[in-house]
Amino acid sequence: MFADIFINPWVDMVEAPDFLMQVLWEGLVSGILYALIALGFVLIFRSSRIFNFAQGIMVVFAALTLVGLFAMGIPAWISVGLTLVVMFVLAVTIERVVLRPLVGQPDIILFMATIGITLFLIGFGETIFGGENKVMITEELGIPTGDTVLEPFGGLLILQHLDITVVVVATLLVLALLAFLNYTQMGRAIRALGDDHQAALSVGISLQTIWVLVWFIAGIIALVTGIAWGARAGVSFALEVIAYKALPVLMLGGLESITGAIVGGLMIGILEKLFEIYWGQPLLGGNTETWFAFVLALIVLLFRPQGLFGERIIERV
Amino acid sequence: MKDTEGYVTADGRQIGGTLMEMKNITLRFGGVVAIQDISFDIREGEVRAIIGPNGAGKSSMLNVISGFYTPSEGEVWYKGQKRPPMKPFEVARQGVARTFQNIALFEGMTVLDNVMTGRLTHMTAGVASQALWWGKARNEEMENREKVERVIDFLEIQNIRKTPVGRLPYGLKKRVELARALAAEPSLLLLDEPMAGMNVEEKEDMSRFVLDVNDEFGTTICLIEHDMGVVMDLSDRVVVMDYGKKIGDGTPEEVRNNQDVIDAYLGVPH
Amino acid sequence: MLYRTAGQFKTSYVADQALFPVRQDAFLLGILLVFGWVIFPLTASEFTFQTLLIPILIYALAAMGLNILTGFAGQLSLGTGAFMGVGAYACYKMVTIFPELNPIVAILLSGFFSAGIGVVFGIPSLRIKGFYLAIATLAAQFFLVWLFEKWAWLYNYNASGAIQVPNLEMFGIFVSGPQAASVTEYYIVLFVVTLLTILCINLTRGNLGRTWKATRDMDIAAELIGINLMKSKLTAFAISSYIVGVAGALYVFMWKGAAEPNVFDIPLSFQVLFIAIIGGLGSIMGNYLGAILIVGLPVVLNVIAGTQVFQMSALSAFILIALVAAIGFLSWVARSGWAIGAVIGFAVLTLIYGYAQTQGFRIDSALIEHINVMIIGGLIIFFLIIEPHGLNQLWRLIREKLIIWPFPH
Amino acid sequence: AESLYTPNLAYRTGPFAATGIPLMNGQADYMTLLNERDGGIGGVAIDFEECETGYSTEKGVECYEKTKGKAIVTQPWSTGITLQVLPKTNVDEIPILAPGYGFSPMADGKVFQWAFNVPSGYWDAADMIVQYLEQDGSLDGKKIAFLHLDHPYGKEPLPLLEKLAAEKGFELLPIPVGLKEMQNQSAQWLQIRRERPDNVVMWGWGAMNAGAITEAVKTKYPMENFIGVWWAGHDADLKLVGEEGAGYKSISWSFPNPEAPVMQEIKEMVFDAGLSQSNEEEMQGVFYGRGIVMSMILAEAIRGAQENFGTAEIDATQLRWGLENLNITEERLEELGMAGMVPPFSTSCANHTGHSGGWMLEWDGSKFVKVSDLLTPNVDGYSDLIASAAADYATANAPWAMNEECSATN
Amino acid sequence: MLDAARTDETLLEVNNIEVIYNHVILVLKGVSLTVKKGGITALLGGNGAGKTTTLKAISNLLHSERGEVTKGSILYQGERVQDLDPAALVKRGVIQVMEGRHCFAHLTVEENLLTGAYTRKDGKAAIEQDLEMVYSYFPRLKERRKSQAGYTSGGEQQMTAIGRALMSRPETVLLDEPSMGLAPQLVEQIFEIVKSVNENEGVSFLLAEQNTNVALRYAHQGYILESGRVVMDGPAAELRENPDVKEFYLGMSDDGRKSFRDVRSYRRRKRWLA
Ligand SMILES: Nc1ncnc2c1ncn2[C@@H]1O[C@H](COP(=O)(O)OP(=O)(O)OP(=O)(O)O)[C@@H](O)[C@H]1O
Ligand SMILES: Nc1ncnc2c1ncn2[C@@H]1O[C@H](COP(=O)(O)OP(=O)(O)OP(=O)(O)O)[C@@H](O)[C@H]1O
Ligand SMILES: [Mg+2]
Ligand SMILES: [Mg+2]
Repeated sequence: MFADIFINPWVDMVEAPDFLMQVLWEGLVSGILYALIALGFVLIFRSSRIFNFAQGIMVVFAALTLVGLFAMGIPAWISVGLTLVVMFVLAVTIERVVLRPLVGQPDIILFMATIGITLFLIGFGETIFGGENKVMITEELGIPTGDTVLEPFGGLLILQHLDITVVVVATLLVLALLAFLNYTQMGRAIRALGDDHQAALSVGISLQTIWVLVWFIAGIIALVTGIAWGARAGVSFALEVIAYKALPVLMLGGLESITGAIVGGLMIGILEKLFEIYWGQPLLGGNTETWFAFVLALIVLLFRPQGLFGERIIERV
Repeated sequence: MKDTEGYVTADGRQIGGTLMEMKNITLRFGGVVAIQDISFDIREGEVRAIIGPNGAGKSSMLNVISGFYTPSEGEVWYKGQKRPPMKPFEVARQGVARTFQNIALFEGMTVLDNVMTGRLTHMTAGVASQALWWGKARNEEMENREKVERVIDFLEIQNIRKTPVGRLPYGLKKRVELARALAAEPSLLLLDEPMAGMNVEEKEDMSRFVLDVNDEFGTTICLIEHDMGVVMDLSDRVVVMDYGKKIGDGTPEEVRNNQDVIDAYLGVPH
Repeated sequence: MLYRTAGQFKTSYVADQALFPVRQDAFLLGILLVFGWVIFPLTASEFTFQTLLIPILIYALAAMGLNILTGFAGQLSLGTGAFMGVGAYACYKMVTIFPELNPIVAILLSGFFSAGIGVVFGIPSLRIKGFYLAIATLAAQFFLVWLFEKWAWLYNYNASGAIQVPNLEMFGIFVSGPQAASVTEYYIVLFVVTLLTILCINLTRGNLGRTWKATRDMDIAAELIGINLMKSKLTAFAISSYIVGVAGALYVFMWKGAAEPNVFDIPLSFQVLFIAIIGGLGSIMGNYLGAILIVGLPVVLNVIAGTQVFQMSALSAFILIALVAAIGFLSWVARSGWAIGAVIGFAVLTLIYGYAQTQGFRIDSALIEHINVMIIGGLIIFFLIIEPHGLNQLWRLIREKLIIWPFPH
Repeated sequence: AESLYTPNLAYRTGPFAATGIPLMNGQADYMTLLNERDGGIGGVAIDFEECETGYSTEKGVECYEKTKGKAIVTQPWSTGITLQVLPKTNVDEIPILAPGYGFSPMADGKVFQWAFNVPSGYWDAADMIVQYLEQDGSLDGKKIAFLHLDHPYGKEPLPLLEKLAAEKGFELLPIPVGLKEMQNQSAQWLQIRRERPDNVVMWGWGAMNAGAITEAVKTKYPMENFIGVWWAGHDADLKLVGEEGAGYKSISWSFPNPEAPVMQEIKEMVFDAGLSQSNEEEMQGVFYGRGIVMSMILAEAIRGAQENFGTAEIDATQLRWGLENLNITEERLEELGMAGMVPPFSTSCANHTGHSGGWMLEWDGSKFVKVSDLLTPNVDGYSDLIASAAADYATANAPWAMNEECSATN
Repeated sequence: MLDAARTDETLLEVNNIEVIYNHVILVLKGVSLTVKKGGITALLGGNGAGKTTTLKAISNLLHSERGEVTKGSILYQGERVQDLDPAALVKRGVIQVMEGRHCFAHLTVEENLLTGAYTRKDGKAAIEQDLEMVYSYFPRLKERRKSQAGYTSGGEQQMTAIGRALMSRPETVLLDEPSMGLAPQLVEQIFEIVKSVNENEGVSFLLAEQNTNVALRYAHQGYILESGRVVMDGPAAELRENPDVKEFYLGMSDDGRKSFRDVRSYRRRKRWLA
């Protein structure tokens, strides 16, 4: 028993380094994918303290819109453009119908409202697009498919071109967001808004504009995420559950932090894969990925209640 | 250095021995030194004021006394004993009650419930008794309710008893906060700017409350206030802080004429 | 003037602490109790028992448990489903290990297991707050459901991995399992729910309730006035999980009859959270209102969708009256043009749909379901906007208005 | 009644809708055909109403309660819902028709007098898959991974597979896929890569299948060693990977035959008349065809009952007789214009499954083709298992009404 | 005192407004007032009189507290502004400093100040210059510029909030209780700053204050609010001399100021309205 827990896994890792590398790579890619969803959350949370549960369904919605438009015979890139328009309209609608009347309400109420949005979008999306699984238009968008096979240590390491693309795109997206938040007037306003709605209003920061903007950016991120996930597993409403995976990522990284989303995503992606492969499957009957991330996040939070990169919780009287 | 005898105030009240003593307190937050090597004592029955410019560390000092901050260095002596590191709620249970600079009432509860929370430390009924609303829980509730009603009466907030505090104007909230602290029947009452945001008339009322508490219940009071009129009139002794250091300590008269204090805080002799 | 409080003076604290200081409230409650204990059981059909009465009570109970934790003590929990699961599995194990155990006792005991687990997962709340705390409850949620799946002992090594409620007797009557009559199950549920509701009301209006509320409203201040936060939070976790666990046991034993692990997964937690929030955080009665809305509405919508609206003139008249009432009510209470518009829009759509039905138009069940989901999502938003503090607050507002009626202020 | 009410607890929404829709369409279209062409069965129209469950057990039970008053049959459409309504139907006396799913021991008609999982159950499927694998030589010492949904459905065949593993000497490696991990199976496939099993057998549903198939392609697992149960043989899932999926197999008790006369009739009288929710592509697929077979089984049972009892308006008990006395022969299939779409089978009072057997289908890159002769399960090998599991169930649910008149032989 | 700075041009006009919170709580029962361009107008009154509510009604911040203006009108430079959103109002030059130091806790002091310039389009240099100006008014802020505002003391937060408002180069500032919780020196200093901004930059102020004494010394015009109604108004100098004001707001009786210790009986507040 002792050996199974503390020794054998390490031996396994050393004995098959190519396999370990594959595990790490898969972990990295899933981590990036989790982080992508988490990014959308973070942005919205930052600007409004809204814990946007609808991010997951926005991913599905964006991907379905894209595929649906393409199926109507519209060229791929024009479909992307039109999807962005749809996401913008969605942002405006959400701001107008849901957020504006709820300004200043407690966090949990807004959280609940986003669950309402989620349900609405599920019903609405299924009405329009139907429940069938759809194929993401990967090739039409010029996203490389196929793979590169490396042979480190005489073993086998398969790198999907799609995954490499995702990693690159995600990195660029994060850098852009970081620059936007920290070095622009708008970015500062977004952060201010997160601290105190009333005060932000009083200095002339327009909630409406910023919220629409932020939700639109979250929509763009959702589209990127949707393409990435859809290319791997097809596009259907079942994708919605991956939103849950973003929650521990967020908490681990810190709800307000872009860097946190990425670091948290990578940590969780890689560690949960390692745990599942080397401990979970042999010892616990597998499928530990359903909870590992949450427990990991919980343990980290016990030491840093605001997550790794979250804003320190200011407690004063 | 301890004279347990106490002293007699200008208006003839007898002040007792040392109730609380702060010895060489230093408090740091990362690089910021909020309090630097401050010592002073609070005697039984007196009204002790802490004054000083904004950011001097007054509230921090109050937080040290009530256990919210643990001093980086120094000791706190209470009722003749050195206080070990303890949680704020344990400090409160030793008879230290307080109000807050930025009102900290329980916004979702009514005034009555808020004041009742002040009596929590005096109530001990078990969960079962409470769930059945029978026996000890019920009796306790009634007894304490009566005490609370007396405080409510004293502070003249009867008519808003059942109002949720979220709806109250600022001044009344301050009064409710005082009521909550009083309900605990503390031996030491800490007031952080109890009269901020009030007009003269209301300050007069509040002053009366403070003095009456001190008179009637013999409660020791330590207060922070920026209104010099109030401080000079109400307090028996005053500590003056500036940039975390103590720059003066003494009767209002002495402090008023202390050149350091004038330079740092008062501006012109008052 | 209907709701006059004038002339009802309190002369003692005891009277003032009474549960229903206003006579009209006590009267209303009496009516509700008569309906619950006598009229419904006598008149309800099997379908009503199984899809409305029993689930509404059980969900209301679960929401009440959650409300203790989230609404009163301010600790957000997204793990209700799993704690219900703990109650259900505990009850299942108890009745299979001790077949002689009285089912009601077993149900009431099973809550203690979830209370224990609840406290364990509540410990992080001492350090972790707000949404971050949700992670602790989510960890419980996912871990426990995984455990229900993996730990075969829990489901007695059934091939299907599901727990199946055996037929249990009490005084010669089947009270659970397929042989039990719905009305028996209903009475048991009603009994347990009534009992726990009374206990909850007492707890929340007393000392513990104040401790919780203080912790919720401002934990730092609470600690500084002498509240032991650890005790306050952990009792909230324990009592909340107890109630939730009992609700879970009822859920499986008195309603579903069987359950597989993923029944207790996060959608259930959300369902209960909806009820608690729509009903009103920090209220007891709200849970019932919320359950009626969230559980009852889809059923009613489905029934309406399946009936030929215009052939049933009574129903269409009812819709019209409800429409007028709703508009009048909203303009009176909420003064929100937005809300009134939404109601009119909804009613118009219903009427169009009804008309279309008479013309032979039938939409398929999937579309109805999609629309239902949309409507429920929309309603959640709608109610949050009308009154973020829930149906209970809405009711209070109506009361306040009734008290001053016919004067506007 | 002017119609026979045979509600279907369908799911066209939720995470499993993708696989549910073609099946529901097939079922509904066949009944529509009967109504349009023959005015129903025996002169009474069939009211094939759908009650939407979204694959949620809770909604399923609600649907059951809502429909059970008038219904002569209930079609619960998910193993979870089946398990839940199974004890209720025994009290309410309504037959459950669960073609190709549900609880395998339901084959024991003596115990489960109201439940039918015709024409083949999950244990049949597992047995046939093992038989097929054996065709290439003994399984002794081989390793077979069992990739399954971590859900009652996915665990259904485990008892039988374990038994077969012991008998035939292969190593069984169960690999669960969580409901939330359906689309993210890289850990499972890494495990498969590490363990290098000779075969992977999949019990997947909904989004899990597409996830597994794409992941298998990605990790370059040899497709020809990958076999799914009949619910894991959906054309749309394979179209995701197209050519790269060639070689993937799925056992099936049905086979689409777009040329069959019945298909032509549906096309003309239902689809072209705008009475169908399906589309041309879907109608070519395995699942749509299977839906048609399912409705055919129900229709045949109704017809049999009508003839036996001499009344067109049969009730639930009479339908149970019909379901217990199905006899679908080659000739009958020919008459129905459905030759080759399902193997012939018959049921009896004691045998509620029929154990029709099935074919191994293989994805050739664009569609499924038959690659085996008719395989028939070796039911004798596990009739004990069926009987004991059924008996356990009855004990656990005592008092449990049984059909004592049946002799226990299958 | 400063009557010279007064003009007769009306900048802001509030006509008979009524405000209801939460659909039922009537707080303002018909308040009217005018703010003259270039003047300092004080809004006085006890706790809960409705000062904050009046200011929020003007700056349109009531909405998020579930309050609404149900009657009356608010005109800024002759235009109805009730239906504008707060941001639009800031663009027109009306900015509010809220009661209770609403700072952005996680932003540094300097970032807080910079958010004040959010609506400005006149370039970095000008903003930089104004930042220096604010620092020259409040040197303490310069020392703490890099700390997160949440960790600064109450007084520092108050200065940050006022400085932030000035950063928007406003035309009119609505100041809610600027003196609350400030050291006496600082109170004078802040009013001096108000005065100099008013005189040098021509900014008009509407300030709600409890500290009647100071307020009336610096204001040109005053309004006294009680229970949601204006009970008295007039030039500040006149109000200062009014015996009622003297007694109830300035704490002076005929024989001068009394010690707080000597007020042996509770004052019964005189009600202008029953
Ligand atoms: N938790 C904390 N973390 C970091 N710095 C702190 C913290 N608490 C207080 N400080 C700093 O300590 C100093 C003293 O603060 P304190 O609140 O005690 O001042 P004060 O004397 O009460 O001032 P005021 O009269 O304005 O309320 C301030 O500079 C403040 O920024
Ligand atoms: N959000 C709210 N909901 C309900 N009532 C409110 C709300 N805000 C204020 N009130 C009520 O409105 C009245 C006026 O409050 P307001 O804050 O405007 O007074 P004020 O004159 O600014 O007092 P103070 O000097 O204490 O700040 C008070 O009686 C208060 O109870
Ligand atoms: Mg302070
Ligand atoms: Mg105010």
